Parts: sequence; C-alpha cells; structure tokens
Amino acid sequence: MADQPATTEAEHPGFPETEPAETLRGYYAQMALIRSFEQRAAEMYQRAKVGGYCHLNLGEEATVVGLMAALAQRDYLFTSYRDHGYALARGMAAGPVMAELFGRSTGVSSGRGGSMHLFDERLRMLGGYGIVGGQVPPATGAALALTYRGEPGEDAEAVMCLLGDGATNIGSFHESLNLAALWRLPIVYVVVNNGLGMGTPVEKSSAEPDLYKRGCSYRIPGERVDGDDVLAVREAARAALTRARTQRQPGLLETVSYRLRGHSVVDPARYRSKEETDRLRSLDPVPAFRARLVAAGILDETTAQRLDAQAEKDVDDAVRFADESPEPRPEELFDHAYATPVPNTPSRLPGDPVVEVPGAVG
Amino acid sequence: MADQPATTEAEHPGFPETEPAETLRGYYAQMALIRSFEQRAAEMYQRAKVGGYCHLNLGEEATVVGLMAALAQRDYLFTSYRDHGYALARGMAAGPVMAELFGRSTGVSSGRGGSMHLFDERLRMLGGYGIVGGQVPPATGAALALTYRGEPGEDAEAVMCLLGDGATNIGSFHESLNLAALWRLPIVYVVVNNGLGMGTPVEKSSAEPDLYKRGCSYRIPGERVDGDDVLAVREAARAALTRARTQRQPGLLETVSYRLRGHSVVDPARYRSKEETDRLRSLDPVPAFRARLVAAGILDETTAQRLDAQAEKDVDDAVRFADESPEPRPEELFDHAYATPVPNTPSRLPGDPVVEVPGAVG
Amino acid sequence: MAETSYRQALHDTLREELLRDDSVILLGEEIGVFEGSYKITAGLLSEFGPQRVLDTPICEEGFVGAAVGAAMLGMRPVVELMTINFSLLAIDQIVNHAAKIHAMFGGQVSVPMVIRTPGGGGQQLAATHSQNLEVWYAHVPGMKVVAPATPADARSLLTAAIRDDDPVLVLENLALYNTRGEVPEAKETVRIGTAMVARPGEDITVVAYSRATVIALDVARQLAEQGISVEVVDLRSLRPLDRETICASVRKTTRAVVLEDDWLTYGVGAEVAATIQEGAFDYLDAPVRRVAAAEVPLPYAKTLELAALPDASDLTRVIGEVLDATRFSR
Amino acid sequence: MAETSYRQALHDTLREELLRDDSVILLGEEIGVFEGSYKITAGLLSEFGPQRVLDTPICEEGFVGAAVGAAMLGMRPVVELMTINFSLLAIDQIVNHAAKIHAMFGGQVSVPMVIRTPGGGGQQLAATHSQNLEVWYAHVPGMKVVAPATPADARSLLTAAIRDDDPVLVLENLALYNTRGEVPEAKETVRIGTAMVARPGEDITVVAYSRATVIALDVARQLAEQGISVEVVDLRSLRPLDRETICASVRKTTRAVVLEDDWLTYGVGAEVAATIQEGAFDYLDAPVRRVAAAEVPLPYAKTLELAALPDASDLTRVIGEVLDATRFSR
Ligand SMILES: Cc1ncc(C[n+]2csc(CCOP(=O)(O)OP(=O)(O)O)c2C)c(N)n1
Ligand SMILES: Cc1ncc(C[n+]2csc(CCOP(=O)(O)OP(=O)(O)O)c2C)c(N)n1
Ligand SMILES: [Mg+2]
Ligand SMILES: [Mg+2]
Repeated sequence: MADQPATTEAEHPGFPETEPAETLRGYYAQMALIRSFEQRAAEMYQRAKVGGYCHLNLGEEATVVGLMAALAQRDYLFTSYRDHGYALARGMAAGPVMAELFGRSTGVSSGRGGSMHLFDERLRMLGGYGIVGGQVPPATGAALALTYRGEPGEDAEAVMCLLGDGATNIGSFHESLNLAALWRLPIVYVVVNNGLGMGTPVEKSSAEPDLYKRGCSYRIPGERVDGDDVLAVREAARAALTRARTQRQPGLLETVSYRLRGHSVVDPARYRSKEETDRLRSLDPVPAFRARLVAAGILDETTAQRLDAQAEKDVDDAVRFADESPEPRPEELFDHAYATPVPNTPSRLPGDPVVEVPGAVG
Repeated sequence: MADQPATTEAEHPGFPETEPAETLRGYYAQMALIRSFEQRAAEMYQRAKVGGYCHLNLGEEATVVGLMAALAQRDYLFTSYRDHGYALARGMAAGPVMAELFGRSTGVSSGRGGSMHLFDERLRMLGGYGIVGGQVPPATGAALALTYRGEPGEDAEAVMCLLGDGATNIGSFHESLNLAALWRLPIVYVVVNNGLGMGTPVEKSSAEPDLYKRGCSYRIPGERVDGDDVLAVREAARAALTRARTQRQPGLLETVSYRLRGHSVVDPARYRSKEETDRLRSLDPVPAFRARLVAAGILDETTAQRLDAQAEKDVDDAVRFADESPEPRPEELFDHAYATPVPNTPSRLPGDPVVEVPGAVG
Repeated sequence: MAETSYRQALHDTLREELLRDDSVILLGEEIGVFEGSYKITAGLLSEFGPQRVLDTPICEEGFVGAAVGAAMLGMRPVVELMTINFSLLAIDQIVNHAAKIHAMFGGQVSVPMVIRTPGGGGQQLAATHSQNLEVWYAHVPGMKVVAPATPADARSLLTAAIRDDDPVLVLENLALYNTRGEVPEAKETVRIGTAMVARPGEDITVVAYSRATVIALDVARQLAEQGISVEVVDLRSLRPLDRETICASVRKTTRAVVLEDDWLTYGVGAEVAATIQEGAFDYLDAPVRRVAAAEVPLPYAKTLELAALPDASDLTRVIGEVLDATRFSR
Repeated sequence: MAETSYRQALHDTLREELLRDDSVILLGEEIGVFEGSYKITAGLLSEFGPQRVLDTPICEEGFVGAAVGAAMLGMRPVVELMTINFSLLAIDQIVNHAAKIHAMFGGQVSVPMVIRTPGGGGQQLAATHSQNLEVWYAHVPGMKVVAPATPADARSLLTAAIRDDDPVLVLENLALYNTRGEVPEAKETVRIGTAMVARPGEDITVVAYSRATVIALDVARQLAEQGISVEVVDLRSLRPLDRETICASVRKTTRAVVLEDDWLTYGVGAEVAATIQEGAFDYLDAPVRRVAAAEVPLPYAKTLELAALPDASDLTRVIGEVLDATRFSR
C-alpha cells in the first residue's frame, strides 16, 4: 500500500492542502482492501468455507478507515462482531484474518473465535464481541486501567469503543457512559450508525434518534459526522481522542453511513425496497472516494486500477493462506480453557466417565 | 382522617385559594400517620418483631403524600422497597401493612413479602420491589397493557413508577424509558431523589446529577420539584399524569427531599456529619407542614395534637393487629408457589426423598 | 395428522393463539418486519398488526420486564429471545421478577408470560452464542421450563405454555427448526410437568430432551437392528421434572444413560442421574452414565466444535459400555 | 494460629493483597465510604484511597464489565457484589465475557478478576434476596467457583483467587460472616479445585460446602456421641469439582448424604450424587440422599423460612434414615 511514489502535491481540489496525497491513496488502498475482503468473505461463506455468523463492513469502509487512521498504535480498540474491516485497518494481515473466518489454527484468534471475535493483543485490538453492547463495559474498564498507567497528556493512551446504532438502547451503554463520565476515563465511544440494527431503522429503536445527543445523560459531549467521509471521520475521532487523552474527557462520536447489504451474509434484506437499495448503492463510499481522488488528480485511473488489483491479490493470498492452514486438532480442545491450571479441571470428552473407578465395574 | 369539620376557608396565607382546608388537613394527617408508622416500624425492628431489611420514608412524607394525592384510583403504582408510606397513602390499612412487616398471614402480601414487598391488587399498588430498578421494566409493561384497554383521554388509566436517585444509573432505567417513549406509554417515572443511595451522594453516582434531565436521551420531558412541598409535588405529578393520560406522553419527575435517617433501620449513617444531620432535621417536612398549616390558620394546635394522637393511635392499633395475627403455618409453605398447578410440582421439605420408592430400600 | 416442521408447528401455534385470545401479544427483537431471526413469526406482523406483534429495540432486560408487567395486568405476552445466550441480559427480570411475583406477593397476581428461545451449539456460532443454559432456569421455583423435541410437542407444549398462568420458558433448539414430524390435527394437550416414553424398550433407558431426544431415537433405531432394545424417555418438561416416569423406566431396564447437550458438570443430566440412583437404586445394574458436552467455552473451528459436542456415536459407545459392564449378551 | 472471624479473615486478605500487589483494586457498591454492606472492606478506602477502592454507582453489569476490561489490561480487580442475587444483573459480563475471553480469543489475554459475593437465606430477606445460585456459575467452563466454609479457608481461597489468572467467583455467606475459627499465621495455600475431608469418619459421608459444612460438622460432633462416625467432605471448590476426594470418602464409608442450601432440583447436590453413584457404585449401600431447600420462592415470614431451609435436624434425620436403610447398628 505504501508503494506509491511519495508525492506531496501542494493542492488538490476538494482536499485540504495539508493532506499528503500518499496518505489519501493509502486510505483508498485500505478501503479497497476491506471492500475486496468483505466480498470474498461473503463468497467464502456461500461456499461453506466460513461458518457461523458473518457480518460485513460493506458501506462502512470510509468510517472504518477514518477511525483507524485517528487511533494511535498505543491506543486500544474494542468493536462489535462487525469487525473485519477494523482488524485489517488496524494492521492485522488479511491472511490470518481470513484464516480465523475459516476456523484455522493460524487465525488471529487461533480459530477459536471466528468472524465475530477477531483479536490481536499486540495490535491492541482487544476483540470483536458478539453480544450486542457487550464490549462497552470492558472497553470502559480498559480505560480505567489506563488511568493507573500514566498521566493525561498528548501522549497518553486512550480507548476507542465501537458500537452499532441499535446497541445504544441496551442498558450497558447507559451504565458504561455514566461510569466513564464519573471516573473521567480516556475513552471515545463511537456509534457506527449504519441506519439499521438488523431490520430495524434507528427511529424505531431509539427514542432520541440523534444518537450523538445521548451523551446528555452523562454530560458527555457528542458529535455527529458523515461516515462516508474518511477525513471528516478521522478529524472528529482525533479531536475526541485528544480530549480523552489530555483531559480524560470521554466522548461520544456518531458516524453516519449505510449498510450496503443485509445484516449478515445470510440476510437478503427483503425489508428494504429496491429503490432504497439502489439509492444506497449510489452513495457507496468506496467508488465515491475513488472518484474524488481521481477528480483531484491524486489518483489516475491506472494507479487506481493497480490499487484495486493489489487489494484483490492480497485477498487471493489471504484465501490461499487460510485454505492451506491446518484446522485445529481435536486434541487441542482444552488448550486455552484456563489461564491458571488447577487440579481437577475437566478435560473429558463427551461420554467419558466422570471419574476413574478403581477396579472393575459391575 | 376525614373527621374534621368541612370548612372551606376563602383564603389562607401561603396556600392557594382553591385548596380546601380539609384537604390540607388530610394531607397533614397522612404525613403524621406515615411518620408515626415509620418510627414504630423502626422500634419494632429493634425489638425483633420485624426482620430482614426495613427502609423508611422518614423525611419523604411530603413527597409520598403529594404523589399519592395526584394518583387516581384507576392508576397503577409500582415502587421500590422503600414503600411503607406509599402503601398507607394509597389506602392500605396500617394494620395489614404492619402485619406484613411482622410476617403474619394477615399481611398485605400474606407475610410472603415483608417490608420491601407490599402489594394490594385491589388498590392497584402493584408492589414494592427489592432489586434496585427492578420495578421499572414491569411498570413500563403495565403501561403497555393499558394501551390495549382504552383510548387516551382525561379518564384514561396511567402508571406511576417510583425509583430512587441511585436507581437512575442502572441499565433497566435506560431501556425502559426508551421503550416508554418509543411506544408512547401512559407512564410517569418519579425519581425520589433523597440525596443518597445508601451512603453515596447523587453527584458521586450520576454524571448528570440533575436527574430530571435524564429524559433527554428519549425526548422525555423532565421536571424537578421540591419534595418537601406536598402541593408542589401533587401539582407536578398531576400535570405529568395528565400528559400521560391524554397524550400518552411519558414523563420524568424528580422530587428532591432528604432521607432523615440511615439507608435502612440498621444503618447508623456514620458517613453523614452531625452538622449535616442537624441541618436535615431542621428541614423536616412534617413539622414544617404542620407549622405552615398552623400559621395559615388551617390547623390550630389542639386539632394538630389530635391528628398527631390519632396517628399514634392508628399505629398502636396496627401493632396490636399485627401482633395478634397468626404466623403462616409451615403447611402453607407451598401455597402460591404456582398459579397453574401441574403434575410433579415439587412440594417436598428439606430431607424428604425425591421419589417414592416402591417396596423397601436396602 | 399432517407432517410439518418444528418451525412451522411453532408458527402455527402462535398464530392460533393470537386468533384465539386477544390478550396474547408477541414481543421481541426483529420478530415483525424482519420476520424473526429464525422466521418463526413470519407473516404474523402483517396478519395481526403492530399492536399484537411488537418489534422491540435491543434491550432484553427492558422488554422481558415489560412483558412481566403486561402479564401482571392480564395480557399474555409471548416473548422471543433470539437465543438463550441473550437471556442472560434479561435474567434478573425472569428469575427475580417473573418467577417471584406470584408467590412473593401472596398470590395476588400471576405472571402468565412465555419466553420462547432457542438453545444449542453446533452452528459454529462460537462460545457466547452456543450455550445450553436451560438448567439454570430449570433450577428456579416459580418458573416452568419445557423443551419439546418434536413438532407435535412443540405445538402442544407451546400451547400449554401460553395458556398457563405462570411464566414458562419454552426451550427451542437451532438444530431442530427444520426437523419434521406428524402433528395431530386436534390439539393434543401435553401437560407441562410430564415426561414421555418416546420409544419403549427393555434393555437400557436413555433419558434425553430437545435435540438429544432426536439423536437418542436414531441411536435406538440403529441398536434395535443389533438386537438391543433401548427405551427412550423424553423429559419434555425440565421443571417440573417427571421423576416417576424416569425411574419407572429404569426400574424396568435396570440401566440408564443420559444424553444432554449442555456441559456435564451441574447439567440437567446430573439431576437425572441423582434421581435415578435414588428412585431405582435397587434395580440399577450399573452406574448411570452421562453423555454431555465437553467443558470448554465452545470454539468456533468445526473440528473443535465437533469434538466438544455429544453425538450419536458417543451415545452408542456409552450404551455399549454400560451393557458390557453388566454382562449383557447381545 | 490466631482466632478470627470469617469477616475479618476476608478483610485481612484484601488488605494484604492490596499491600502486596499494586494491580489489585477493589470495586463495588458502597465498599468505600459506607465500608461495605457487610463491612468486609471497612477502613480500606481510608488506607488505600479512592484509586484503589472504588465506590461504584448501582450498575452491576457496568462495573463488573469494567472489571473485566481492567483485568484484560493487567489489573487484578476484586469486585464485591452485595449479594449473589444482584449478580443476575451482571451475569452477561460474568458468563458471556469474563468466562469466555481467554479461550475465545485463543488465549491471548487472561481475565484475572475476582467476584466476591455472599449467598444465603435465613435472614428474612424474602424471595429475591435469599437465593443460592452458585450452581449456575459452577456450571460454566472458563470460570472457577470457590465457597469457603471457615475463616482459614476464606483467607486462603480468597488469596488464591486474587492470584489466579482466571475469573474466580468467591462465594461467601451471610450466615458465616460472624463465625470464628483459627487462621494460620503463615498463608496456607489451598489449591482451587481441591476438596477436603473436614472431619474423618467411618460410617457415612456428608458432602457439603459453605454454611452447610459448618452445620454438617456440628451434626457430626453430636452423632459422634451416639457412636456414629460421620466423615464430612467440604467441597471448598465448586468448579473445578474434586470428584476424587468425594468418591474416595464414599468408597470407604459406603453411605452418603449431601447437605446444601440451594434448591434441590438441579442443585449442587445433584452433581455430587451423580458423581458418587458413578464413582462409588459398587461401594454404595444405599442411595445418596440430598438435604436441600424446599423449592419455593423463599417467603419472608420466619415460620415459612424455617420450614423451607435445611437445618441440622433435617440432616440428622436423613443420616438416620440412610443408616437404618443399610441396617447400621449403633
Ligand atoms: C444482547 C444481544 N441481543 C441480540 C443480539 C442479536 N443481534 C446481533 S446483531 C443485532 C443488531 C445490532 O444492530 P447495531 O447495533 O445497529 O449494529 P450493526 O449490526 O448495524 O452493526 C442483533 C439484534 C445479540 N447479538 N446480542
Ligand atoms: C440491583 C441491586 N443492586 C444493589 C442493591 C442494594 N441496594 C439496596 S437499596 C440501594 C440504594 C438505592 O438508592 P436509591 O435508588 O437512591 O434509593 P433510596 O434507597 O435512596 O430510596 C442499594 C445499592 C439492590 N437491592 N439491587
Ligand atoms: Mg446498525
Ligand atoms: Mg436515594
């Protein structure tokens, strides 16, 4: 992705002067990678290479890349189950991510977690979580832990906690934001508002559908940003992270984008009209960003195609890597069951006797 | 309590013209009854007549009476475990309430519930609840049920759901208010802010300590009222109930008062300074209201003393009733275990064999 | 008699009860416009309207609790929880409220509500989405818990649950929705609290419920060909538990195995085994054995998932071991 | 050896661990200014300050979940839940998060947190405040559950729990806080996962844990005077469960009774009985009997509460029945 010649154009129509062209191309490359990855994940699901639930970031690429651009390496990330894009943009290699979807030993969670539970301790991506809202209290606690490590300041660590629009209605959201505000924790909650929780539109699930306003119950400042605009997302997230770092002021950021497909791979989204689907397609942030870059002279068509091709190739390689990786062996079933081994921990397989009986039976 | 001569003074300094003196005396009589009842409950607890937890409304009498004056007979009430005063002001006789505290068969919940769980189906007092915030979702559901019974209007039924200041921080508060607003339910949530949840002041538990503002996340209008002012409480509650009845607009009302003693009978409240305790005593709403009535010429000292004495006598009678009432017999243990009897329902006592074994054993 | 799927049987029952009784309402996430995560409620929103079929936000504690309150006022809410794993978010309302209100207030009101929810692993849904936690609810007085294994029982037990005045948890199973079976035209009433001999046999008793019953019946059919006569007892109701039917079977066969999808330790089978050893002690020729899930957070990878979950071959093997231990000659 | 109370032993342990390890923090409702509902944390806020001893708002799911996240980053949070009844509000964070995170993410992080919480009825706290729900947690892989019966074990098991890298639920008991016993000066380490023969005997085994162990020991002392020798096995750890120690005892005594405070059906005793009948089948002279709580939402009234909860006389009676059934001659 960094194989572009390092140009620093003075000015590109529609982009701030300060924005290096290389950075912008890098964002596009990331968006293209996520797009390819997600399309392939859907295909692999149809081909039964991927099992369980599989939720895609299609339509949320600008949000994903913008947020991850704002997040420093020293920061921690918690997401929902809709996590592939974040994993990639956070720096996980596509191969081990795809391998996790395939349930292989080389997967980022050793095949234990699958699509919904990507994790990389080294990259401080502390997990995708399948229980709606489940990540919110632990993310808050991670921010609490940070307060024992260092003082507020520009270089301080912070936590970013992602959640969906639907997740703002669950109790743990309320409880966590209250704790974060009371304890003044360095955390930014980002509501990725993609308009729907499964088939339910925001207005049907949230009595205050302007979700960024829901910090009001905790005196947490909120902001809404266009989730299709990668730079706007990045700037808003950076600003919120800075307040979190320097003032330990928790923040609530709402990004507005659209889910291009069904809730998960298996959902045909029949509850959405063809017109609506067409309208959403026309707003697709990936071609839109590509076109903007081309129009601004930051990308030419050849380079754009090369980036697209590179993304495809990276995903091809990822699929190959996943496919060639070994499945965990049944003997490994009890690995990682506990962190501290103690006597009498169960490790029997279905049907095994529960105790060794001395002598013969009967 | 209605044995005062029915006078309708045209004007009393400090009270609205429209307010019948008899009504005001009635409120005082109720406050005096609650006061006596609670003091006696504490005494009975010390004498081990009452067991378990016992939370008193001391200091909240004006709030209790004001709220119950606003609530129509056709309305439903849900409260927390701090429920004695509400039970009395809702119309339960002091005897069966005391009997419940004593754990007697004649108790309002047949001795099954105790102090925290007063209930009277006929009076539409649908329970005190011991789990903090636990009553909030059921109260919301009761309001949902009302929407199947009739149309909005002045005569419509509504639900009042009480909760403490500390309870606003629990998830079910958030979830319930959101549902009430989305579904437009006829319910008024009343936060009885007595300044503390056990030993924790509001500012330490709620990042938005102006609790009435916490409806903002659901577009629910909030109001704060002086909980020491029975008429102000009543008016605010009436207005909120009217909006609930006529527009199905849920409301959030915060009453501000002070807990005169510890959290429960056994709490010496050492976390509060003597100065603070003295200050709170000086604000005591019961003598304050008495003095106001006397000053306004609504009560003379003799009548006031008579009302106080009547309250004492009612509580004496209640204690006697409770004391003379039978304890539930062990054979009644499984009464009320289930509403619909089905085969094999367990009804064995500790140590009973789990099955009848045919023939001899061994 | 008509053949239908478990899914269809549940759907038809909901529809019939909605038609029969105005106080029946459905609540849950995505049960309306989305037609249900597992499509049990397909078509019901358009037939009965948003007053009777309520899509809720994601707030299990809130809407289950709302069902409790509505039930106290005489409605008969049937709540769908997408899977039993999410019931943990509502468990305070289920256990501390729904299951307590009738008794704790001296019988003044009842809480006639139903919670429908599927359990089950084996779909590669990983550790948080594959649990079988029914034993928790079955432990709690004040509730009832049923676990139908067939379309016919799905229909009759759901009907009984809706008409029952107590809170009833109806345990469905992801792996059963597509299974098919005969459902009698006339509504047969299965009483909550009764188990059933799903297949009579002489040599050994297998006790099971929900998906495990289906497996047990398969294994019984196969072993019959080898001359082994397996009696299958389908619990159907986990609370109340029909101890008599279990023990009567074992007193006859003298041997017992429990098949269950939940974790072994403190699982449903523990109670079954404890009951049998007490109620059929003098008849038992060998210890009651349990075939249950391995005790790990269920991994996503298919190989590990398969290793962790009990299946027909595990049951067959353990039946063989018990028969051998008692010198049964085929 | 010094004599101290169960409460004091817990308090002292928390203090020692706070002193020993900076990453230990305490969280819970009213543990600081109020000094704890049951005063276990008295004085710790003033000694260690609000950074180490955090008073939380009333939001069990929120602060237990916060402890999970803090533990993932290397802290060792010790959470107090006022009673196990309120753990229902946090159970999603305990079971779906704390108990899953290590395994589900392939062992990349651990969740070294402790949940301290008392169970127990008998204080007239009525149905929602008197439950013994430990069996739920003991059913869940990924967690550990210990239940000390004595001040010495309270000290050593809480120490072990805090130093353990997995989430551990430490079950305390309202009725035990004031009990007293010897606590060794040097920290004895009891390994989580091991039971103990609390009193050796020959004629019958009583298996118990927490408060029930104390009752069992009393009964054993009384029966000794009548020439009956009771062996008491104190489980101490409910997960892992030390099946070997239980079975070894019963293989010796040939008779067993379980005493437990929870509800009978699907309670802890069910697993114990199921284990014994499997692990000591050929040694057992009579069925394992269980003495447990009556299955009702516990009523407030003292008469009913007494009738519902198991006590020493129930245990004594059942021991007698088992001895009689096996023609034991005194
Ligand atoms: C507690 C809980 N309830 C229900 C579900 C099922 N579920 C999974 S995703 C989802 C919708 C979430 O919507 P939103 O928060 O907007 O996130 P999105 O899927 O749009 O990213 C639901 C209801 C769950 N996983 N957890
Ligand atoms: C879920 C839950 N957590 C904790 C408790 C213990 N508890 C009982 S009352 C109380 C304080 C509640 O304070 P508030 O809501 O202000 O009501 P108040 O007692 O002041 O009327 C607490 C923490 C409980 N009963 N339920
Ligand atoms: Mg969404
Ligand atoms: Mg308060």
